[in-house]
Amino acid sequence: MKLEKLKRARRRGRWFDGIFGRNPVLCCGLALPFAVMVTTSLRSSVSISILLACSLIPTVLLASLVGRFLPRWFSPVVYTLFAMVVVVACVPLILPISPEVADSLGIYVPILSVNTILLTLCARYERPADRPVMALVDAAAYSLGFALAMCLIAFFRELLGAGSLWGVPVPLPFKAEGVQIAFAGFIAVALLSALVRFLRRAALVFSYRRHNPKPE
Amino acid sequence: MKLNRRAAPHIRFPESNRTLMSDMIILLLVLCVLAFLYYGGRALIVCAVSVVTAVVCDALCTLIRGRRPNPRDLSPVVTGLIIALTMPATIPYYVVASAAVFAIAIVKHPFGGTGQNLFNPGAAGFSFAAICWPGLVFMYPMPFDRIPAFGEVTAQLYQNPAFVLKVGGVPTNNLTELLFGNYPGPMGATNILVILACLVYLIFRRTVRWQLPLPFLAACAAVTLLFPRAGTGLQAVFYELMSGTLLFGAVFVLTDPVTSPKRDSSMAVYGVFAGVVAMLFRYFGGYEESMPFAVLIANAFVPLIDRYNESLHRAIRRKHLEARKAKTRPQARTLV
Amino acid sequence: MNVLSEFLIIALSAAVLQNAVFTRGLGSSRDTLMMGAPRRIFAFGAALTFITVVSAALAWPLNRLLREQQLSTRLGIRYLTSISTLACVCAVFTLLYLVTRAWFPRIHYPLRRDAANAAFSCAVLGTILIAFSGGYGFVKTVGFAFGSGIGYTAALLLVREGRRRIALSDVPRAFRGLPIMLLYIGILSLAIYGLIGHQLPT
Amino acid sequence: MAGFFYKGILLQQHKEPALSRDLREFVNADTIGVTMDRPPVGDADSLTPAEIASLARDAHIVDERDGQPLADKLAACQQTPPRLLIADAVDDEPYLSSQLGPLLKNPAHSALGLRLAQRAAGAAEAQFAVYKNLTDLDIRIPRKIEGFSVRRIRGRYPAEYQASQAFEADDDVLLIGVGALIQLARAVLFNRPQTTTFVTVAGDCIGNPTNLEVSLGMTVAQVLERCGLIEDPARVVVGGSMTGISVIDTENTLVTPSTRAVLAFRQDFKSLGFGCIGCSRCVHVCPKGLNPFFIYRAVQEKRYAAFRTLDAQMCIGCGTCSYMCPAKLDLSETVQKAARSFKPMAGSIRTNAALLAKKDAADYESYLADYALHRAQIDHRRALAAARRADEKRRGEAAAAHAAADREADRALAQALADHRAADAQADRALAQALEANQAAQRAADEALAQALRRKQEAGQAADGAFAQAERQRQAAEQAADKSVSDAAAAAEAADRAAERADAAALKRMQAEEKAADKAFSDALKAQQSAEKDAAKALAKAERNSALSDDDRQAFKRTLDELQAGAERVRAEAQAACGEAKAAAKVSYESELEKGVRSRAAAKEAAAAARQAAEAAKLAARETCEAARRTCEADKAAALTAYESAQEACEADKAAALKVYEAAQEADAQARARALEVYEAAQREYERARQSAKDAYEARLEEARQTDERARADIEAALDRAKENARAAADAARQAQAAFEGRPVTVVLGGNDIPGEPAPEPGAGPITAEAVSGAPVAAEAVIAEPAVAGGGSAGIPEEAARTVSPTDAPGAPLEEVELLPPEAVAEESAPAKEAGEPAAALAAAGAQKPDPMRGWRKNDSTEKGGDDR
Repeated sequence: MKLEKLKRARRRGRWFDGIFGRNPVLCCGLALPFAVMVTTSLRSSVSISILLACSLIPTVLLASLVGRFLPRWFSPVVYTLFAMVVVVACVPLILPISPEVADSLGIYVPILSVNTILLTLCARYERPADRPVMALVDAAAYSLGFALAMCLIAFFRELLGAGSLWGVPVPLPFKAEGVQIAFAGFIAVALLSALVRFLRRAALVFSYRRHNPKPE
Repeated sequence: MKLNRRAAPHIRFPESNRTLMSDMIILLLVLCVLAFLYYGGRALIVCAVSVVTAVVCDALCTLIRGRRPNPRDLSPVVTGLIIALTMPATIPYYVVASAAVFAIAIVKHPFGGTGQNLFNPGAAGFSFAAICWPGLVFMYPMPFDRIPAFGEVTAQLYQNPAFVLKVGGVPTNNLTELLFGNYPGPMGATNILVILACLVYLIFRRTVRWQLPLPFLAACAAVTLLFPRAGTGLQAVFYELMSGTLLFGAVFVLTDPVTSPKRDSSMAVYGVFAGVVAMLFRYFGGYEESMPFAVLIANAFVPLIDRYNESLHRAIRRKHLEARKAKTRPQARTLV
Repeated sequence: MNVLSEFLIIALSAAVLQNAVFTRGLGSSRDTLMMGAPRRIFAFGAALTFITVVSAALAWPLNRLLREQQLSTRLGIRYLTSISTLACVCAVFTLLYLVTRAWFPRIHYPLRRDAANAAFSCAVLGTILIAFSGGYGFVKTVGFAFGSGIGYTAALLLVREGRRRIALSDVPRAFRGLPIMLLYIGILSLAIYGLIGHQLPT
Repeated sequence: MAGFFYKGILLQQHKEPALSRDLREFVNADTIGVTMDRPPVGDADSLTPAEIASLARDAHIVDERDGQPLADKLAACQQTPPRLLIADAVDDEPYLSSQLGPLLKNPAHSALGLRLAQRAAGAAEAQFAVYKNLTDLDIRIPRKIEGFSVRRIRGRYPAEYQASQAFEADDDVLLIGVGALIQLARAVLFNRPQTTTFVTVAGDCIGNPTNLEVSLGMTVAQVLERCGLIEDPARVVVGGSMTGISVIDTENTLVTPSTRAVLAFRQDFKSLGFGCIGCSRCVHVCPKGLNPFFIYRAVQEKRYAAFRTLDAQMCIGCGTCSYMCPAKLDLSETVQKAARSFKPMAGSIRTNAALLAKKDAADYESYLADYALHRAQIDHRRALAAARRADEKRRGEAAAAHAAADREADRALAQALADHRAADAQADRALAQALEANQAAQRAADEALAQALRRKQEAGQAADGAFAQAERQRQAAEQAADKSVSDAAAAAEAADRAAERADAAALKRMQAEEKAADKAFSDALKAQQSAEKDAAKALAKAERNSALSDDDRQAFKRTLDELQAGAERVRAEAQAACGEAKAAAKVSYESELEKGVRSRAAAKEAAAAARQAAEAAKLAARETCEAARRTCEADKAAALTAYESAQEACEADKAAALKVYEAAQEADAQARARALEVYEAAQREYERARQSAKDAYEARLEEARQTDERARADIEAALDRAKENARAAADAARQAQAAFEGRPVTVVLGGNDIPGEPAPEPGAGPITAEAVSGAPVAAEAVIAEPAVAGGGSAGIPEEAARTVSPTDAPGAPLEEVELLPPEAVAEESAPAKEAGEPAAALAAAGAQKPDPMRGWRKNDSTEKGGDDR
């Protein structure tokens, strides 16, 4: 395995690994409360993803712009307040999906302002090592990754638990309501996270074995 | 002659893992036969489904983990039987199967496989089924009435005395009914007398150390005595212990060697803790049957109990070493 | 006397029945769950509990005021209470940070690293918002906040204990690290769900 | 737990066929007749302990219990003779009876041997020890053997260990194997060195298991052939069945003095493919109370950090845990191998934990020092401001004092000047007054003279007039007799009035004079008093003016007294002058009065006379004319005398006045001189006052400067101390960090005991602790900790943000690996001797160059990788 190829792949991959390789929810274990609790229905998880996207990207932009001037310990205060304002402003965005979704989410809409993805990205792009545009790309990639993970989990949980997808009932042989409960959320995230790790390692081993086969 | 090197003790105790597991399986099979007597063929089929699913799933998981499945390892059979015997005879097969899959694939193998899981798969499987399909799991047929093996189950379903206790009433069945399991309840957990016999057998076979189940039952009895729910004193204790799967749990689920602590003193602490939590769950819990949940929570505290016990024993060892050194030290002084 | 008993009951239920981590997954992320040193867990838990309790006590009157004036409906902003609560949390955090930096160096040393994570963890804001949406009185809110803080620290310690034992078992490589911890918490939350019996209002 | 709630297991002993058969010999032919090259011993009982010891040494007897030469053991207890000597025949391992057999077969030799050993060791009493729980025995174990009691050792399998532990505990007990005692007896009786040892040959492959007396050096194969093998053994064991060592090549393994048995077993336990299921049986049976379950797990998962609390090194290798394990795992071997391999690591693990603890403590201290520096800077600023303010205040005071003193001096000078001027003025005034008085007196005298002249003239005239009158009177006397009466009266009155007027005038004049004199006197008095007052004031000021020195004060007082004295003299003279003036005035006044009285008397007489005269006027008119004429002459004469007297008086007056004036002038000159003197003194005083004020000011300024200097020095010193502390703490933290980073933690994999070479100095080569994931390195703390000050935790391990943690090979992609921190921070070190001092950290087996792919390969390496679960 030539190291230079690996380094180049990594540098190029850095733009997209937020989606699958370094998925915020499954690999880095950020924003788990949403992945665990909100993914009981596809509709709510899509709306949460939208809300996150539209609150994460401006906040990270704010961080990369104004981060340098704030003291390091005080910066989260500014970002969370800004994020909260943006989230509250964007709530009408998700109403067309279904009027009562905002109520069904309950506290998980305001919580979006203090989720760990936001804090981590802001901390990283406060004193950006590389160009600020990377901040935007990273934020977009992470919110996309978050959306992907949430929808994946919600797909399974809604299908198994409520036997419906986006509210449309799907005929299933048996229905386990238990999947709608919190613990199934944890287990679903765990299994998917393990799956992702397994796939990533399989990819690594495959590319590694291509160049130096296993000594028989 | 040329020989290969062998490790130090060249003679071994005759018993092996298989025998350890086989004791447990013999007793569970006895309970299966009893269930067959009470509920007819369907009980056996439920047990079979559960066991087969567990074994197959175990083999699959071991293969996935890249190891060769060991045919002599009977622990999935034990898990399957435990899950089946705590269910009512009229349970649909998919419930038992999914419980078994959950138990093996999610609770057992990710934590390290046969000897290294942290939570008791049987208890976890039953809890999963109880939470997902409460309606099906807590409705029991009356023994000796006809239950068709396949197809729609039309038998009349009743509540378990545990439910009666839950809602505050006093169960009506008298003592003999309770002892011989002649009341609606889970397949294997109703026949109290047989279960007690199994407990005695296990203790004398030294498969299970008495420091685990007895403190558990003692704790349950003590809590019941302190806060009786149905009637007073001894009668309340009888009803509490006889109803639901508490006794079955004490004998088969709690005493699983993998998930129980390692020293006698810590086993006693674990038993008492599990007993208290079981009774707390019964009083304040959401479901009538609390034993599997209590076992799971107690399993979470096993590492803690073990660690503190080990440091206690380390302190004792250190004290002994100091004592002996103090004794031998005067002699050393005179020599110098 | 009943105030104290009310406080204790709600605190106990917040710690055990409605545990922030097990029943609602609040405050769970890789860094908080995978903390190693118990001293650091205690410091993090203490900071989190302190901030939750003080900001709950601070935000409750604000919330009562907003509800009486029906400000949120008049101004048309839906989540005004959560904005005010977050402002309270930020204020308490800043106050705590500055006071300890200026006068209490011993307390400030661990806070330098964990205070931001503790203050801006979902558990803090989530707990207070749940208490408000549950319509609790002042004592119940503070009790709920205190109980949930204590429950959160206990949960972290329990998870750490589990982690030490899992370290001694042969976990398949794909599950090592975060996945196995989530499974551990999932099974524990399954057990605690047995205690509650119904899904908690979010 | 050894001794406390003692465990252990009851083993099936299988001793029987070998024990009851009699003791056969399997001796090398050429060792039969060999004797020691020393004279045979005559009488066994007469041997002295030293002889016995030397005999044992010559016979090369080795105690089969522990392989120590018997002579050494006996020599060891020369100083402290043991209370009890135990002949150890405890064979508690199954199949083994190599000590019990010979004891039962020839008790005579063993008893003799024991007696000799007792004498050699000087032990008070001696006994045989035999294991009690031997179930399947055919022969009976006697209660006493030739006087020595046979003590039964109770207990389960590791009975030998328990017994020796119990005996050694009360330190004055010596344990010697029965075989050695028998050899000692033979050496004494037959003068033969030890050439053989007692060996049990047993096991399920042996035809007839028996106790053999084998000569040393025999190979195991020969011994097996001697006893006959029924079938091919799967394993041949030298030593006990529980603690023996399996033989690989029977031809090359020899029988040594400490070989207790040669066993051959048929059945071999093929691994059943079971893992440990945690049945905890091994934990319940371990006699030392260890926890083989955790140790085995820790070794399998390479968690060596857990080892310190599990005390693996305390394992005695009794094999009970492996015996009991249902999964047939080799627990005992794993524990012992791990204990051995852990020994070299223990040092580096503990040192690393200590270094980590030191690093954390140093960081904490440096943080506190920075905090203290921060507070010190604040205090520094505040103190400087305070110092500056204090300094200004002090300077202001000094200046004010200085100005006040100057003002004071000026005022005093002005005062003195004023005094001086006043005094001069006063002197002038006094002089002027005196001049005036003089002039007035002269004028008065002239006036008096003129008056006298006038009176003389008047009198003359009057006399003339009177004469004329008399004349007329005589003429008119008659007429006027009557009138005269009236006139006389009138005249009398007129005279009276005139007299009065004269008197009044005289009185006035006298008063004027007196007043003048008094004024002069009062002026003088006033001058003197004012001078006195001034002097007093000056004195008072002087008194107050504490700045003046004492002698100034005396000088001042002296001048004051002179001043007073001068004033006194002036006053006296003025008084005198006044007195004279008054006297003169009085004299003149009296003369006036006399005159007046006389004139009035005269007038009155005249009147009377007139009246008389009236009568007698007529009569006397004439006489009167005569009289008048006489009187007129008298008068004239009187007037003349009066006039002369007046002239003299006037002269006297003038002279007096002149004298007074001169006196006054004299006084004036003196006063002026004195005033000048006083003024000079005042000026000198002024000069000195100013000078002293200036000096005082200078002194205070200097003093203010010094105190300010000292204050600033202290403040600077405090700040410097704080800076120094902060710098020292920061250095200490950096050094601790470097020490912790640089420390190579090496792990020995597998059992080979590479002799420990010195630990490579810090910073050399990458850390090779690939396997030890949990133990030494709190990588978790390093990875999860981004920049010091809070901010979001870098959940996503970003290459840039993470410091290279010791377990990292440079550049290896190490994703999401959480390493457990080391167990509790360095508690008290494990007491066991072996793992005591931090052993030299062994270089790991594979200390090859840092392979860039190391981290890579580690992830998919087949053997269990070290990363965390």
